[in-house]
Amino acid sequence: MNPSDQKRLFRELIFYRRFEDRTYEAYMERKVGGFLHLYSGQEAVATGVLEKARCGHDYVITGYRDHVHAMKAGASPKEVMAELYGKETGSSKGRGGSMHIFDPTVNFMGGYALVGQPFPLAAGLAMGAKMKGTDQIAICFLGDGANNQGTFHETLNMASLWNLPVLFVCENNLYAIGTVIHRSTVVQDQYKRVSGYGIESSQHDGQDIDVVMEAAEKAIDHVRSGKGPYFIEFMTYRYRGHSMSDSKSYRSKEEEAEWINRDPILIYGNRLKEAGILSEKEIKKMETAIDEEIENEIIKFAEESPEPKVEDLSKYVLDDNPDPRWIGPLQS
Amino acid sequence: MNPSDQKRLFRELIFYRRFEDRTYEAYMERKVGGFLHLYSGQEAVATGVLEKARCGHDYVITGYRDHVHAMKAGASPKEVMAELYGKETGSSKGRGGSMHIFDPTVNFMGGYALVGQPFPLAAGLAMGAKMKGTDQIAICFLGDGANNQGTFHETLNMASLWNLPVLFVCENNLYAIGTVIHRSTVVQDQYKRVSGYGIESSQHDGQDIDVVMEAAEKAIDHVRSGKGPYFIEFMTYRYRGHSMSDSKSYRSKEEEAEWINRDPILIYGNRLKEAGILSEKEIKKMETAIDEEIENEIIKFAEESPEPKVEDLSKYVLDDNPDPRWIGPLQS
Amino acid sequence: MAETAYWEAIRRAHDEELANDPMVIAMGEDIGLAGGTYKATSGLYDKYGEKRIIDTPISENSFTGIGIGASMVGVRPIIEIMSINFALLALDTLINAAAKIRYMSGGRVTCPIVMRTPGGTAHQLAAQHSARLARMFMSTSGLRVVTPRGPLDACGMLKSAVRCNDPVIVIEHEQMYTLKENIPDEEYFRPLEGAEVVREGSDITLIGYNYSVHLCLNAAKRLEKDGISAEVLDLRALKPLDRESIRRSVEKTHRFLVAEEDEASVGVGAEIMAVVTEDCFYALDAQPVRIHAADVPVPFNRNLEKAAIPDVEDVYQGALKVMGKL
Amino acid sequence: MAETAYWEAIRRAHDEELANDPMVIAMGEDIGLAGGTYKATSGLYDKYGEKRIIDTPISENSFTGIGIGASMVGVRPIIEIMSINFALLALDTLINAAAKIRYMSGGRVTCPIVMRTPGGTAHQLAAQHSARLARMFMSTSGLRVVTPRGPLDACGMLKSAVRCNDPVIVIEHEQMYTLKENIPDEEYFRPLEGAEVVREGSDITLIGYNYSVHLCLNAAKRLEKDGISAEVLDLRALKPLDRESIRRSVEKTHRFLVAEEDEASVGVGAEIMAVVTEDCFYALDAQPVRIHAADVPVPFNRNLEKAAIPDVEDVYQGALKVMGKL
Ligand SMILES: Cc1ncc(C[n+]2csc(CCOP(=O)(O)OP(=O)(O)O)c2C)c(N)n1
Ligand SMILES: Cc1ncc(C[n+]2csc(CCOP(=O)(O)OP(=O)(O)O)c2C)c(N)n1
Ligand SMILES: [Mg+2]
Ligand SMILES: [Mg+2]
Repeated sequence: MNPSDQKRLFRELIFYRRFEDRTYEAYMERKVGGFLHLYSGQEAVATGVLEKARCGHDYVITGYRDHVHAMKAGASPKEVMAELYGKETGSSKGRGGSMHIFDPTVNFMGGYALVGQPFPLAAGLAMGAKMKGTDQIAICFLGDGANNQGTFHETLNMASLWNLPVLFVCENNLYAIGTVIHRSTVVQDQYKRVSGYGIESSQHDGQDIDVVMEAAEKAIDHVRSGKGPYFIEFMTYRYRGHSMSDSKSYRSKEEEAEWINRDPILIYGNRLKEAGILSEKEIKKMETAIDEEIENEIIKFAEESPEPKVEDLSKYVLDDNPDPRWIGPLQS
Repeated sequence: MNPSDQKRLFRELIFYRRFEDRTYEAYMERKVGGFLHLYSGQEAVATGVLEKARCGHDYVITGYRDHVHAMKAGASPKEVMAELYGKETGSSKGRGGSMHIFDPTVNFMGGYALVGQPFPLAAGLAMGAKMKGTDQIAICFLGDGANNQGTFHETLNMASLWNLPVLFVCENNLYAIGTVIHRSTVVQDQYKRVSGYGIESSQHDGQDIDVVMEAAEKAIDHVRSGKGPYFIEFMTYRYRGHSMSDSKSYRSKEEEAEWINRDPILIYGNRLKEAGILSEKEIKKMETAIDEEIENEIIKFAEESPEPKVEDLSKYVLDDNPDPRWIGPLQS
Repeated sequence: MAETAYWEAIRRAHDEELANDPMVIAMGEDIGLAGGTYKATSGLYDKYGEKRIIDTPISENSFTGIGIGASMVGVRPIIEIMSINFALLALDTLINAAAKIRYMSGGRVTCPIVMRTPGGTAHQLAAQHSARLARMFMSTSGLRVVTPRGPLDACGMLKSAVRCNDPVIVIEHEQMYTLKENIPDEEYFRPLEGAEVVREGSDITLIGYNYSVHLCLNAAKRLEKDGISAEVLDLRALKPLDRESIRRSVEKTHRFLVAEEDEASVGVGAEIMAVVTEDCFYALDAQPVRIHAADVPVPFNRNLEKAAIPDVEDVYQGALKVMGKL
Repeated sequence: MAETAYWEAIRRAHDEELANDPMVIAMGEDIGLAGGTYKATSGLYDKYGEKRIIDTPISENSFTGIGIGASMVGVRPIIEIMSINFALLALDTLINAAAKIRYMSGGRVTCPIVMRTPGGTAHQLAAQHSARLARMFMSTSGLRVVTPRGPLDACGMLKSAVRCNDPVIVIEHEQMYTLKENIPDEEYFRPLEGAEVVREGSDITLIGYNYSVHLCLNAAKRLEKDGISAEVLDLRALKPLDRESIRRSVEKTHRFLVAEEDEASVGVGAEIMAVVTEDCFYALDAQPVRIHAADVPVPFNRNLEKAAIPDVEDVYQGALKVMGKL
């Protein structure tokens, strides 16, 4: 990777962190409502994996913790923020909110709130790609907790059986809300759980974006070259509570401190600094520019955008412009 | 095993075969209605496993192909047949039918029609035993197809996590209705599919009852001694169609012939004959006695038993004699 | 026109739509090589191959979800759930996903799946194989629900369902697969909306859907002998519901009953009662009646089963009651 | 008597029943160590230990099934489903198993489970976290369904549910957990059957359940200022339904509306309309009204959400309409 890409990537990591921080503030100011699940701490996973995917071409799908995945996949940060604000200009026209970002123009196929539901949807996207004969793949990001849902088992068997081009990315952050993994799951190395499906898998550090990218590249090649699904696990950690009302009483300050030592921005920043690619000063400048962009463009856009019209309440339930040949009504 | 037990066991195998054959006739005579799934060909599995269990004490549960499991667990053949006839004297008072035999007096906890549903129910029975502090175990018999249901994955994880005394017996007869196993399942050795749950497992010939008993004894010891769940797979074959309306077009006559060569009654009968424990003449006598028993006692009982009363239609929906302290109605 | 069985009509719809659009696929348990439990997909595996006629493992929630995911990117899957009882396993992907994705994406992503499934009692299949459940789908916004009463609709509505951009639930019936009717030889479609007056009458409207339309038609014949002219209205589509046709008929006859094979509580019949109350309460000249199953899990025993499930006699008696002749 | 929040009332019921019977357990996601999403089980893990307060993996269908299996052999599980939306994943074990096992075993095996779950919209939780779904359980024979409107019932009905031998679904509401009410200090039970007149009136009956009872009570206060005396009936139990109390009230006021937070189609309100039509059609002096949500998946945007979900104003306007004042 050349230095300018490395800088860009580093900027992205900071951008995503600041974006989430600013979202948190907006929530505290009651500009953003509903459930809000922030991605801080895990940025290297989505950023690194999708750096190696063909964003806009490949299908991407995930759970409710979806802002960063959407943006790295190509969704406009303005539209994502506007969605959190529930505005008509939002990615989902204000109908979905934080947990349900959609941008089919870049093949970001949504965030879903039902744990485990994206597994089959992802395999379906892959089936669609295969039927169309494209070289698209589907990438499904989900947490460790999701793997206990029956859909994991059912889908992995079918994805393997039908040799679907789907990459399952497990973001193992050790917790499902307040339940630590060993209290919910016997085999805690998630990549070992797929041996019952004949699927290749591996486990990697999720805090070092270079490690993530290297592993993701191999996995993506595997899937794109028609060798079938792949399951890749990254060990990571979320800094904040599960959603906004979480006291994090279930984990220790020591554990948190350990992981903050392995912060993805810190790790990558140090590497770039050591290699002489970036200076502390440049980083500061970058941060300032990002904050300004977020404030003056993104937040401004979200704040100033119009609310959906109440008279449009019933739009988008069914096809709003259906073909009368199929729909009718029956003439008698 | 002493010769008299061996004879008894051999008689049981023949009895179950004849019972199912007679059921088939009753169905053809339209005395028995609904779906009817016969167990012929697989007798050594349920008979062998339950021979090593403590029937009446351990909990047993299975799918819709449940007549033999119920009887070996201790249910009266008369009541099972009466149930198939839909009579008030049936195991489920005529309300359940062939797929839903229940006899809680011997801890046979039912046959269920939803593929995969007995997995969690079985783990629950085991949880109950554990809570009561008894040395009971739960034994769950299901087919190969059932293992593709999400409940398999979800339940095995929890059963292992909570160290429940449950034995999962997989009767791998290679087909789920008309779909041969390799067309539905990537990892066809079912015992290999449980490695993701930290559960011990093994695979055995299901046609030789001595093999079944030896394997079952070990597995049951494992479970009863508190070492957690065990998953045991038996390779077997059903002779008849899945249910009554099945032409078996999906499998070859050669395949069927091969398996009939490995008939459990044939194998065990030959062994007993070779060991001089039984003669051909004794076997014939046994068969005649069984046929007479089935005709003169079992079928007769079923035929002569009364139908449920139509005015009892709404009995058994809810507790028919509830305690007004909890139920009310509210006095206002 | 050719006399065609219900299952053949479904197969024909599959065949035509598979031939018409390479993105149409069919999926479900035993639908391919084995030809389908009710033969509704027989022959298609040989004709279209295993890539398009997909035998699935016994994994209802996920194979439905795979169909939904595929539909989001242009595939048009016809998903068979072998029996509506098993659909309870797939309600997460059907209701939490398919029915809501269009809305929560602001109309940007659609899920044009078709789910076909037989609901209803057959003969002595007992409690776990006799669910009817149309009500559960009818109560879910974001779904279309249709209930073809015979081969004409079975073929024509399934074809429309495949073309339509919304998720469509097609509820068939185990006892209707062998029912015969003349249907056009040339390609035709039947719309997914609109109730249909299948028999004109002036004294009372008998409202049915799916199998119960036939109970109503037979009851109407008996009523005719008593000098009562019964109109029979087939709802055809449960969602969206054609309230206008219900109103029109009730305002004409001033009396109605609604007959269904399901239990009463929070059923389709309840909704029809409510709709009439809302739309034409003052047009009613008599207290209407619901004909429905007993509020019990379906019993295995044949007499109990018969007692639990409504038949022509029940509809006939219900109509007499509405007419004040009882 | 002590003022108690809804969540505290639930916790107290757990605590008393756990203390009373060693076979009572609680299970669900995050209910133990983490104390439960709505604190309804907080402190119990420390008191009763991990064998009886069981944190489960995210496996709704199977942990519900495990509870059901255990209940068949003497355990009394209180199963929490964190949100009713997730209950769709557990309908196979709940509806195909728990609701039917008693019947199909001829009464020989029972499933005395309690499933507690919050239904309803909170604030901007969007389509996949705002389901209400009481209707789906109310339409299932073999289940009991109750909807405590406040702390008194929340504690007293949960205790009854634990003692009762049938599967009981307790539907709570995300917006009610902090609601307060005085409840007795000594142990008490509230029955699982019977509607309750929570406000007497003579001109119109406002029928509600769960959260909508509060909408009705508030609307009744406003109506009083207009000189309209509204009776408010809390259904309390949706299944079995107390038809007698409905009849009694409607025969007294001759007018009613039914208010619920769910969509209209095949909803609880439809059933109430049908029940009144069947039981006291001729007592009605005016066309009744259903107050309900819009027929849309719940939108995220707060204005749209507000527009989709009925409020006190809607109930008030509805009542005026029934009274002919609109
Ligand atoms: C089907 C379902 N069950 C439960 C929940 C509640 N819930 C939301 S997130 C979550 C934990 C998921 O953990 P994990 O998959 O590890 O993802 P993470 O939040 O750690 O990224 C739970 C239990 C839900 N949303 N959907
Ligand atoms: C949930 C569910 N899906 C589908 C079916 C229809 N069905 C009944 S038996 C069966 C095959 C089961 O195969 P297997 O588990 O191998 O058992 P076997 O019949 O071979 O003993 C299927 C698909 C069902 N009863 N329940
Ligand atoms: Mg996690
Ligand atoms: Mg099998």
